[in-house]
Parts: sequence; structure tokens; C-alpha cells
Amino acid sequence: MTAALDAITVVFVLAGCFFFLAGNVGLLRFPDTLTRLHALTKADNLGLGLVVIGLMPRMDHPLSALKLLLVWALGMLAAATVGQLIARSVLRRGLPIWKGPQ
Amino acid sequence: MTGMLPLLILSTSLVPAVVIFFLPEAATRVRAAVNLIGALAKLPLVGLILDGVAAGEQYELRYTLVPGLDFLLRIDALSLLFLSLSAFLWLLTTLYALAYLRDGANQSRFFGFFSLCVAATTGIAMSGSLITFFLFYELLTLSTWPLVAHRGDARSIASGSHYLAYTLAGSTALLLGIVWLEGQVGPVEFAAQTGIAGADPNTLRWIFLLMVGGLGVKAALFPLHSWLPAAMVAPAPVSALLHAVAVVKAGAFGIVRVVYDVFGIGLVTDLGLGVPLAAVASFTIIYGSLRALNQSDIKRRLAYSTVSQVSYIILGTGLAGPTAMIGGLVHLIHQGLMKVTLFFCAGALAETLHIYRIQEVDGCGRRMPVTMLAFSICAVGMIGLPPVAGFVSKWYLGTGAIEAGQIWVLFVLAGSSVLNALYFLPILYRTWFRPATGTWREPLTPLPAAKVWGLVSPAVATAVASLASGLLAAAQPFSPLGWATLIVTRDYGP
Amino acid sequence: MSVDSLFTQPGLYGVTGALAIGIGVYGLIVRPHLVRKIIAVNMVGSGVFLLFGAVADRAAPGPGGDPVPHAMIITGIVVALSATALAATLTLRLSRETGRTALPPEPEDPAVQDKES
Amino acid sequence: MPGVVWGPDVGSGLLALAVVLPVAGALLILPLGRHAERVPHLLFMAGLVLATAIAYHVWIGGVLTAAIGGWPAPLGIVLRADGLSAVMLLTTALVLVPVGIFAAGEFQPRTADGRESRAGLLFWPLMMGVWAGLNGTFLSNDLFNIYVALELLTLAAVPLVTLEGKAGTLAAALRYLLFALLGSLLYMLGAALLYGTHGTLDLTLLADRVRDDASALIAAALMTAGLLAKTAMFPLHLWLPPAHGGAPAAASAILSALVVKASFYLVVRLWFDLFPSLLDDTGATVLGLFGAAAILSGSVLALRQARLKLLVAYSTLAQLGYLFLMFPLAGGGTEAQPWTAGAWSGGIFHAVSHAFAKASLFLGAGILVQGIGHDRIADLRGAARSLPMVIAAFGLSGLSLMGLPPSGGFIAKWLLLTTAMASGRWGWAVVMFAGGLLAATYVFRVLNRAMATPEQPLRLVQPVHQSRQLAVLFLALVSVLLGLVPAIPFELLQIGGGLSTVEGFR
Amino acid sequence: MTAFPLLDPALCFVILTTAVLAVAIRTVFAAVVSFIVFGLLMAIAWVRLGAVDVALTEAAIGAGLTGVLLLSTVARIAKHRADRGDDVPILEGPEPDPAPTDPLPGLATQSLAIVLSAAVAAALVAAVALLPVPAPGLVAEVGSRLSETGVESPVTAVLLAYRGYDTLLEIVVLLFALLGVWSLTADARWGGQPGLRHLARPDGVMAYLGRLLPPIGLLVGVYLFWIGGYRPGGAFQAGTVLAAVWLLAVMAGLVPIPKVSGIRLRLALVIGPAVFLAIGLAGYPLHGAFLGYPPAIAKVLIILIEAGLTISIATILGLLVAGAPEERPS
Repeated sequence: MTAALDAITVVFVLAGCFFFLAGNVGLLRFPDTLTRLHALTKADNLGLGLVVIGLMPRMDHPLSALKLLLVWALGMLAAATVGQLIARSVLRRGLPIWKGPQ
Repeated sequence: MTGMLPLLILSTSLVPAVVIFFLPEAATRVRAAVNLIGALAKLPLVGLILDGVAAGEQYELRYTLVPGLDFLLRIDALSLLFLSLSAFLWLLTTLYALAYLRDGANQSRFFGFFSLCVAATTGIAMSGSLITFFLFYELLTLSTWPLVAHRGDARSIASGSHYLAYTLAGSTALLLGIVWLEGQVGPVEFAAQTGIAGADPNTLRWIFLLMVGGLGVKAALFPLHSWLPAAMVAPAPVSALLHAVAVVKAGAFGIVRVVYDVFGIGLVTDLGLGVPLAAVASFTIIYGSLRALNQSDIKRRLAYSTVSQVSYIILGTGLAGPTAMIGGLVHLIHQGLMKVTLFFCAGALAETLHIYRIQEVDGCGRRMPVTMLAFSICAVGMIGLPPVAGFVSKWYLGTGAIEAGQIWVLFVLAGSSVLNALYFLPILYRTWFRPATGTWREPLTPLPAAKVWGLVSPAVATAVASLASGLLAAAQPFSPLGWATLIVTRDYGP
Repeated sequence: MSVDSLFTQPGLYGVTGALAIGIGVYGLIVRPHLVRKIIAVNMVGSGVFLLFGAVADRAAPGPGGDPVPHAMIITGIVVALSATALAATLTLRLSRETGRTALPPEPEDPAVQDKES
Repeated sequence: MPGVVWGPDVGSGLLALAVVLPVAGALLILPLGRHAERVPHLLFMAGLVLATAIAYHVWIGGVLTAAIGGWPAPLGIVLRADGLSAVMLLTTALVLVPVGIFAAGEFQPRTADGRESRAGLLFWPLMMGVWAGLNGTFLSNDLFNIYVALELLTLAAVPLVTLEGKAGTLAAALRYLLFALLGSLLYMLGAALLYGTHGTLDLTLLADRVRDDASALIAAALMTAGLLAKTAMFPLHLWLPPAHGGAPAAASAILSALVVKASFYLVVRLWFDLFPSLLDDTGATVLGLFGAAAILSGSVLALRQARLKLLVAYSTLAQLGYLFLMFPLAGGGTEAQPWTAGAWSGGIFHAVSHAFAKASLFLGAGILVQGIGHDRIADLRGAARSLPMVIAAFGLSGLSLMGLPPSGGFIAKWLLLTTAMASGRWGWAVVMFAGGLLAATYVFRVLNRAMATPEQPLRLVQPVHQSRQLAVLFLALVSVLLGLVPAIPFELLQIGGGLSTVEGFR
Repeated sequence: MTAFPLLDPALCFVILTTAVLAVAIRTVFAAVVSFIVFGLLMAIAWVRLGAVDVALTEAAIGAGLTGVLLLSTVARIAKHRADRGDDVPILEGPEPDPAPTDPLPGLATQSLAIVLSAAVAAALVAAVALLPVPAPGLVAEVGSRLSETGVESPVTAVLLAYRGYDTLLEIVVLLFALLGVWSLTADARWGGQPGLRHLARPDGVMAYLGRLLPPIGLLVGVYLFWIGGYRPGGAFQAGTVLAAVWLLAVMAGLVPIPKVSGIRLRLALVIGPAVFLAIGLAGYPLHGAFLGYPPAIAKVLIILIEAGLTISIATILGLLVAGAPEERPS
């Protein structure tokens, strides 16, 4: 039983880390603000979710597991809002937007 | 009671000072009343103590400020010499100043600081320890400054700064000397010198130099004298205060204290410091007289005359023989009486007829006979002719010098007398024997009688006193000479 | 002196705190921009707290630790925020009144500045 | 523990009130807003009574201690009042009362049209904050608690500098704030190291445990450096003059008279109570040299100022220098010398009399600004005639700066000088004499101007209320009075001091 | 810990890297961002050191609120520049540092700075190495008297019982920081509202978030306040969360920011310290000492104090971020 739970944790957390990594690569490599936002918010939300799932079995109390889920939900909410705000700011100020490979 | 009496004497000038500061400018009568009540109250108190000390009574007041720092008032015979001079002259100077400054500006400030000066002088006279002496000495420095700068014009301010620069530097040296000495031997009181003789002689010489140098500024010893002639821009009552009642006397008195009561005559002689001190004093005597010769401003000439005359006191102290000491001490009184008269008269000339320079006095003996008679008596006394007081001082100094084996001093005394004659006699000649040539200006409206009285009567009183001290010198013990003799025979006798 | 103690966990964080303090002091001196000076002071503060925390961890390693320094550090962090808020507002006001965001190299007479501005 | 109403005794119970009172004042004034007019004055008076009561209990019963919440050290925080604390408390309360009266003429919570005034309201809680910080510092026996009290002091003091809203004061306030913050952090760092070594921050416990070793030296050096920056000690002094010279007069008075003294007080506590064995000749000499440099440079700079408030501010730099001469004179060498108590008391005496004198000087400068519209020294002609009380107060306070009798400054200087000469350390005496002469030069430079008769009579641009002038004069008179009756504060100072050796001094 | 022997060194390395960046990086904006990252990493360091309370505070206040303050300062400075016509774009423009008018220190100053900071750091490293090996501390003392305080969390016991006096002064310090910020208001604007403008369109995502989050935030805040008696958490963390929620609602345009002269606002500011002080004074008759709690009711008293503190802390922190009043009173 514990071995199985351990396996789940390892797999999910590793997967989460992978998405975090991917998001950060995107942040560094993508050409403009909007695409970078895209990489960050989506990949990080997913990565956070996977880490949360991976950690849930390790909680000693169901309520604590619920708290972890709440963290994920709040994280997504924040990412979505901030992403939206930054994107709108980009549009309002007319900053350059990537139009695809030349 | 014996402790309260010194405090009472101090407060007769201190309390009026504080009260006057808070009086409104317009309260002329109240101010005069407060001042005179203080001055009049002081005289009987001093008289009381004079009598007590003559009978051997002790007056002492001790108050510990912090450990190692005692405020000590102690009255001995030497204190009284200075104390009675300042008490007597304070009354007359106050009367004179009230007349002189009628309708002037900033009277509260003036009379407040004036009384404070006298309080400081009283304190100096009654101090029983070095540090108490220093406290009052500094108080005197600071309270005199507003008087010197009183008029507030550029010259007054400049001479005030000049005065401060000298006296503050002087008191710094004095304090350094005191702190150094007390660092070696502990608190020093004026009665019993213990342990000083055991200290390193060279250290003691340095300390002596610092102290006498610091005190010499106020005593106008050459080369520390230049503030005194500069300060003659101050009103005449202030000059009287500087030259006769308080400031230069405080310096001279301090030197007497240092020599007699801090080091002791024996130690000063052993350290070989007496004769150099006498030599500096002698040089100052001659130098002051020479400078006085070529001053055409009356008050300036009188100022240089003070430089010269005060050094008689120090000369007598430096010679260290009993007779010379008597001569020096008695001159503290005599010079005060005579010089204050001269300044009173000079002020009266300036206020009444706008006479400032020697060329302008031609024939004014007929215009202001009483004033000029007083002036003449004291000028004669300054030269050293009998029967005026100055003769007594010089006689004792001369015999004292012979007694001490310092014959050269006689030449100093003789030379100085000749020079004194050279700078005083022309004034007398012009006053009495030259016709009036219109060099002076009559006031537009005649001066009020009260003012004239206020200017003339103090001069008459002090002139009479100068004459009396000469004529009645033998009256024991309350003539100046009698008291000086008492001091020397009782407290410093062999 | 035991150099070994520097290679334990608390030692490591203690050294990190010490270095952060050094970096902060350097920044405070050489960086003229006031916002950067505020950052530098905060960095010194963080370094001090970290060093203090490392000290506390030595007394009781693991979770929990010595709670007395922890409470003090919490207090310190709040105090640092208070000071930062005041400094930031002063900087803002300075920038609005004078257009400057740095201190003059030498302290000057405030009255003279008033006349200029 | 029911039944125990006041703790071990009344005196100890009073200690916490010295901090509670000003804090409560600030909390009261804030919601009261424009209706708070009288509250500060009542509090200042109550504070004076309280400080007197504490001093009285110290006087009759010796050192007071109170464990807050009943938690003894090292777990809790202990308040402790010895003679030094009592003297500092009293000084603070006695300066605040007249400053409050003075400030009432300038800072009114209610504007003329009945609204709430920004500066008029905020001045008072900020003063309360400074007061709480000062009392907290003087009474605390816990190094970290002192850190919080010091920060309270700083955060209440800095806004006072800019309260008038002049643009020129902003840079000064920022520089002050940055120095003060760095100073407290360095102090805190030293405290952290001490905790790490000895496991307590209680001064009494630490004093037993501290040993003369390298780690104690590092901690002491850090704390001292931090406190020197807060005291504006040479060479970390340049922030002070623009801040103190630019603040409103009442605030300058508090800053120069009291606030810088809090950190000085701590330096004294550190070196004489906590690390006495660490204070070797080298350390003491370094501190003394800083002091000497401050005396000379501060005085020379004061001479060159064109404005009175800046002159007074630079004079603070110089006067702070004297305080640090007590380290080489009273410390250094392992065993207490007979004159130690003299120099130590002299230093504290100087701090106290400077507090009164400097408060009076700054308030006086404020009155000049109000009355004649400026404080340019060159144009002060006639001031002695128009504002005699202020110029008189300037002269009297000047006595303390110059170290001339009769003033507390003279007693302080005398104690320091006799120590220097008795132990044959000439150099320090020479510095003190030079400082005194320089001070005389700048004091009389102002008095000379003020005494001079102007070409046209000086007209006041704005009348100055009598009570404000009396406040200035009162402070000056206290500084003089300290020179006339120094025995009581001197005896009080000796209570609880580890090095009370008055006997050796006699 | 043994599983990842390199975790601590790596964390320290990254912390120091961000520290260097915050000092050395070219623009002020980037420096602020570096500092925020530095603060968050510090929070992780605190977890590593077992100080979860400190970690929470560091993340919320040290990195979070400080970061917000600094960012808004940079933004407002840039706005002043723009208002003055110094053509600098807001926020994303590389603000030159030193700005054209800012003086650069000379070589001497720089060398001095290097020597000085190196000396300080070296002395501190030495001091750390010199710390005694059986480390002294107060763990045992704190634990042995925990029952008298009525709380289970040792940190809360220290903050509100053993060293409650520190905390009292701390909240006063916070209050004075706000007074200091307010004192920098222009006279004409005194009594008006702080200068935080709501940026949200009524139908925008901010407004949506502003409606959605406050209930959750309130819940989290109250939870943090309540849990403080047992586990990491307490008035400061709770107050921070509540302040954030409040600011969010203000920025979303849902609640107006109050005027600084409002009596209810003033009361909210002082309620925490006032309750603290009142209970402290009650300690004289109740327990014979200032801030003395009788063990029987210690827990109630501490909760009362924490409740008051949470209100005041939330108000003060929110207003600190909002800044000095910039709107004229109507």
C-alpha cells in the first residue's frame, strides 16, 4: 500500500516538475509577452496541480489534503487573473506582438 | 549666622540683579530704588563683618556641589580689603550711573549686569577656595561683556569681542592651572596650603605661570593689557567698574591670592618666581606710563595709566617683603579710589561739555570747578605726592623694596612718578591756567540739576576719600593702610 | 574557532546571512538610487534575521527550533516593513517635489534647497 | 496571584507605566483628532510626575526591577531602573513639558476654520512615540526589546523632521532614516551573536556570562558601530545637521536634546555595564578620538554656518563629542580607578545639561524665525532689544556649551577635566579646552550680532506669545540650575552603577 | 535532509545570486523583482531551518508586502518622471540607474564600500564559526511554562506572553510607520483618501476576482488568526491576508477606500494596541504585573489581544500600501 502511494507521489511530482521546467523554458525562449504568458500560466498551473496530487496521499488528515487543493485553486485563479491583466496591459500600450516566424 | 552673613552680602547685589532683569524698561524709579537699596544694605553688612574680622571672628559657608568640588565662602582680612572697596564704590558708581544713563536705552539690561558684576566681585573677594574664586571670576568676565558692548555700535561690539577674546583665553589658562594643580594635590583652599610644596618644582612653576598669566589678563599685565584701552569706548560708569571697582582689581586680587594663599610667599621665593613677577610688573608700570604719555583721548590716557598703576599691586606682591606687601595691598584701595574719581570726572566732562580730548579741556576749571578740583586731587595722588593716598602706597613700596634688597625698584618708582607727572600735569595746567578757547560745546538745554548732582557728588566723595586715606593713614585699623598692615602682620607675618 | 561548524546546515545559512549583509552594505554605499538603498537596507535586515535564525536552529535543530529568536525575527520583519513603508513614501515625495531619486552627495542646508525648488 | 495588587512594590510597578503613558497618549489623540488639544499637555505633566516618582523610588530604595507579565529573564523581559535610567527619564520628562508648551503655539490639531490640521494633529502622537521610544530604551534590560524601542524612536522621529512639509527636509529625513536603520540592524546583529553565544538577551544575565573573547568583541564592535551611526558620532555624523537644522524648532529640540542621547545611553550601558572587561585602552582611545574629532570638526563647522539653526545643529555634533571622552577617561584598564566615577558622571552630566541647553537653543531659534522672519545670523541686529528673553536664554544655554560656570556643562567639564589631569592624560584636557574656546567663539558670534544696535529698529513680523518665550527661558535656567545644585543628580546617578567609587574621589 | 545533500547549498547559492542581482542589476525595476525573488527564497530557507512561522511572515510581509510597496514606488516615480516630461515609459521601460541626475560614487567610495562590506562579512563568518558548540537557547524554558500561557504554539507564546511587551511595541511601531506615511500628505489633501486608485473595469477580470476572493480571503484570514494558538500562524499573518483582500476589493472598485480622518478608520487603527494595553494594565490587579495573565484566563486574553491586533494590523498594512492621501477631501 505505502509502496503504491510512494510510487504515485514520485510519478506525479516528477511530472509536475517537468511542466514547471517546460513553463520556464517557455518564459525564456518564447518571443513576446503573450506567448510567454501562455507558457507560464498553463504549464505552471498544470505542474502545480500535479505536484498537489502527488502530495495529497502523504497528508495525515483529509482536511489537510483539502487545503492542498485549495492552494491549487487559488494558484490557478491568481495565474488566470494576472495573466489576463498583463495581456490587457500589453494590448493597451501597443507593445509588439509576435506575428509568427518571418 | 557666621555662615549666613557672607551669603547675605552676596545677595545684596545678586538679588537686585535678578529683580532688575525682569523689570520693564519703563520702571526707572523702581529700578533705581532696588539698586540703591541693595547698595545701601550692603554697607552696614560689610561694616559688621569688618568689625567681626578685626576681632578675630570666622565667617565661612561651605556647600558641596559634587564630591571634590566645594563652593566655599570664607572671609578673611584680605577679602575685606577688596570687599569694602567694591561695596563703597558700588554705591557711588550706581548713583553716578543713574545720572549718566538717564534716558538711555536698555537700562534694565545695563543695571542688571552692573549689579551682577558687583555680585561677582563680592564673590571673588569672599571666595575661600581656588575653584570658588574661578566660578566668580568667570561670572565677572561674562557679566562685564554686555556692559562693554552696551552701546551696540560697531566699535563697542568690537571692543567687547576684544575683551572677551582676552579674558576667556585668560580664564582658560587659569582653569588649566587650577585643574592641573588640583590634579596633583586635591582641592585647594585659601587658608591652609598642604602638600603643595611636595609637588614637582617645575610643574609648580608651569602652574604658577598659567595662573598668573590667566589672572594677568584681567590685571592688564604687559603684554596682556590691550583690551583695557580698547574697552574705554564703554560708558563712563563701566570704565569705573573696569578700572577701579571690579575687573582689573579682580585680576590683581587673584594674583595676590595665588602668591599668598595658594603657593605661599615662601614657596614662591623658593621657586624663584617672586622677582620675575616683580620685574614684569615693573616693566608694565613703565610701559603703561610711556603709552599714556602720547594719548590725546582723556579716557585712553587714563586707561594706560591704569595699566601702569595696577601693576604696583603686583609689584608689591612680587617683592614679598612685609612692607612692600603692605604697599601693594593698600594700593588696591588707593588706586581704586583715585582712578574712579578720574573716570567720574572724565565722564562728567564728556556728558556736560562734550570734552573727550586733552586739547579740549582748556580753561574748564572755571566752568566746572568742583569736578576739576576732584580730578586734580586724584591726579596729584596718582603722581604720588603727599598728602593724597598715592603717596602712601609709593612710600611703602619704596621702603619695602629697600627692605627686600631690590634697589632697582626705586628707579622704577621714581621713573614712573616722573612719567605720571608728565602725563597728568599738562591736563591740570590746561584746566586751571589756560583761558577757555571755545573748544567745548555747551549743552543745548541746561542739564537737569539731578543729573549734575549725580555726576559730580560721587566724584567729590571719592576724591575726599582719597585725600582722607592719605591724611588719616595712621588711623588703625580701619584706614586702608591700617587694614593692609593688619592683613600682613596677622595672616602673612613671619 | 571551529571551521567545521560552518559546514553544518545552520552554519551554511549563517554564512549566507553574513554574505547577504555584506552585499547589502555594499549596495547601500555605492547605489545612489533611493529605491535601491531601501532594497539594500532590507537585504541587510534579511541577512541579520537569517543569521539570527541559523543561530536559533543550532539550539534545537529540526522543525520547531528555538521559538524565542523566531518570535524576535517575526517582530523584526514587521519593523523592517514599517521602516520600508516610511522610506518609500519619503522617496516618492522627494521625487515628486524635486525630481530627484538620489540623495545629494553632501548633506546641504535644507533652506538653500527650498529656495532652489 | 490574587491579592498581590501592585507586584513586589509600588516603584517597580511604575516602570511599565513610563512606556504605557505615552503609547496610550498616542492611541487617544489619534481618534480624538481635532478635539485633542489639551491631551498632550496633561500627559506631559503626568509624565513628569511619573518620572519624578520613579526617581524618588530609586533614590530611596535603590535599583528597581520589574519582570513584565511576571516572566523572569531569560524567558521574559525585565525592566530595570537604576540611577542613570532615572536621571534620563527625568531629563526627558522635564524637557518635554516646556517643549510641549512651546509647540502648542505652532501645532494646533484644529485649524482656524475648524477642520483637522495635518501637522497640528500628527505632531503630538509623533512626540508621544519619541517619548515612548526614549523611556522604553532607558528602562529596558533586554537587548532585543531595546531594538524595538529604538526603532519606535526612529520611526516617530523621522516624520517630525519633514512635518512642515518643506521639500528641502526630505533628503535630510531620508539620510537620517537610512543611517538610523543601518545602525539598528548592526545593533541587532550584535545582539543576535550574543544570543547565539550565551542564550539570553537580558543585560544582567549577559553581564555575568560575557567573557573577554573574540566573539564578544565582534558583537560589541557591531553594536557600537550601529549606535554611533544613530548618535551621529564622528565619522558617521553628517546626517545630523540638515535633519536637525531643517526640522520644526520643537522637533529639533527633541531630536538634538534627547533622541541622539538614547543611543549614547546604550553605548554607555554596553561598555560600562555589559562589557567592562572588554573596554581596553585601544577601544577606549578610539572612541575618545572619535569624540575629539567630533568636538573640533563640529565646532569649526558651526562657526562657518550662516543660519542659527544650522549653527546650533553643528554644535550638537561637537557637544556629542564630549560624551565620548568619558570612555578613555573612565574606562580603559581593567580595574576601576578612583577617578572613574568622576569621568563617568561627568559624561552623563554633560549629556543631561546639553539636553536642556540644546532644547532651549533650538526653541529660541524657532522663536527668532517666528518673530523676525528668519534666522540668518548676519541680520540679527536688534534681536536682544526685541526678544530679550530669547537672547538671554541663548546666553545662558551658551554657558553650558562653553562649559563655563554656572552651568551643568561646567560641572561636567570639571569632572572630566580633573580626571584627565589627575591621571596625567593631557591630550583630552587640551581638546576640551580648545572645544570650549571654539564654542565661545560661535556663541558670542551670535550674541554680538544680537546685541548690536540696528540702523532701523527691528520690528517683529509676528508677535511671540509670552509662554513660548518663558518655555525657552525655563530650559536655559534648568541648564544653569544643574550647575548650582548638581549634588542631587550626581548622587542619583551613582545608584546602581557598577563602579560607584565616590569615596575614592573625596 | 540526507536525501538531497545539495539542497541547502543550492538554495544558499541561489539566495546569494538574487542578492547580488538585486544590487548589481541595471534597472531599479529589475532590482525590485530580484529582491522579491530573494525574499521568497528566504521563505524557503526559513522552512529549511524549521521556522515555519517566520517563513509565513517572510513570504507575506518580507517578500510580499515589501515587494508591493517597492513596485508601486517605482511605478509612481516613473509616473512623476512622465508628468515632468522626462520621457520614461511606465514600468517596463528600463529605468536608467543611476538616473541622469543621480551622482555616481567615486572610485574611493567604491573601494571603501568593498573593503567595508568584506570586512563586515568576514567578521560575521568568523563570529558564526566562533559560536559555542553546545548551543545555548531557551527551548526548554519556553516549553516548561507553556501551560501557563494557554496556547500550544511556542512562537505564539513567546510573541504574546513571554515577550508580549515586544509585540506591543511592534504594533505601535507599525502604527507610527503609518503616521509617518500620512505625515507626508500635502496639507490641502489632509483628510482625504489615500492615493490608491481602482484600476478595474466593472466587467473586468479584476472586478470578478475582487468579488470572488474576499470571502475566501476572509476565511483564510480568520483561520490563520485562530490557528495561531496551536500552530504556525497568528495575528500578523492573518492581518496581512486580510489587508491583501481588502486592497483587492478596493482595487476592484467594490469598496471605497476610507478617508484618513474617518473616526471608524481611526478606531480600527488603534483597537489592537488599545486592547493590548488595556489587558496589560489589567495585569496589575489580576496577576501583579504589567501584561500578567492569570493562567486560568490566559487563553481568552490572548485571543482577545490577537483579535484586536488582527483588525489593526490589517488596517495599517492596507493603508501603508495605499500610501499618503492624494485626493482632496470633498
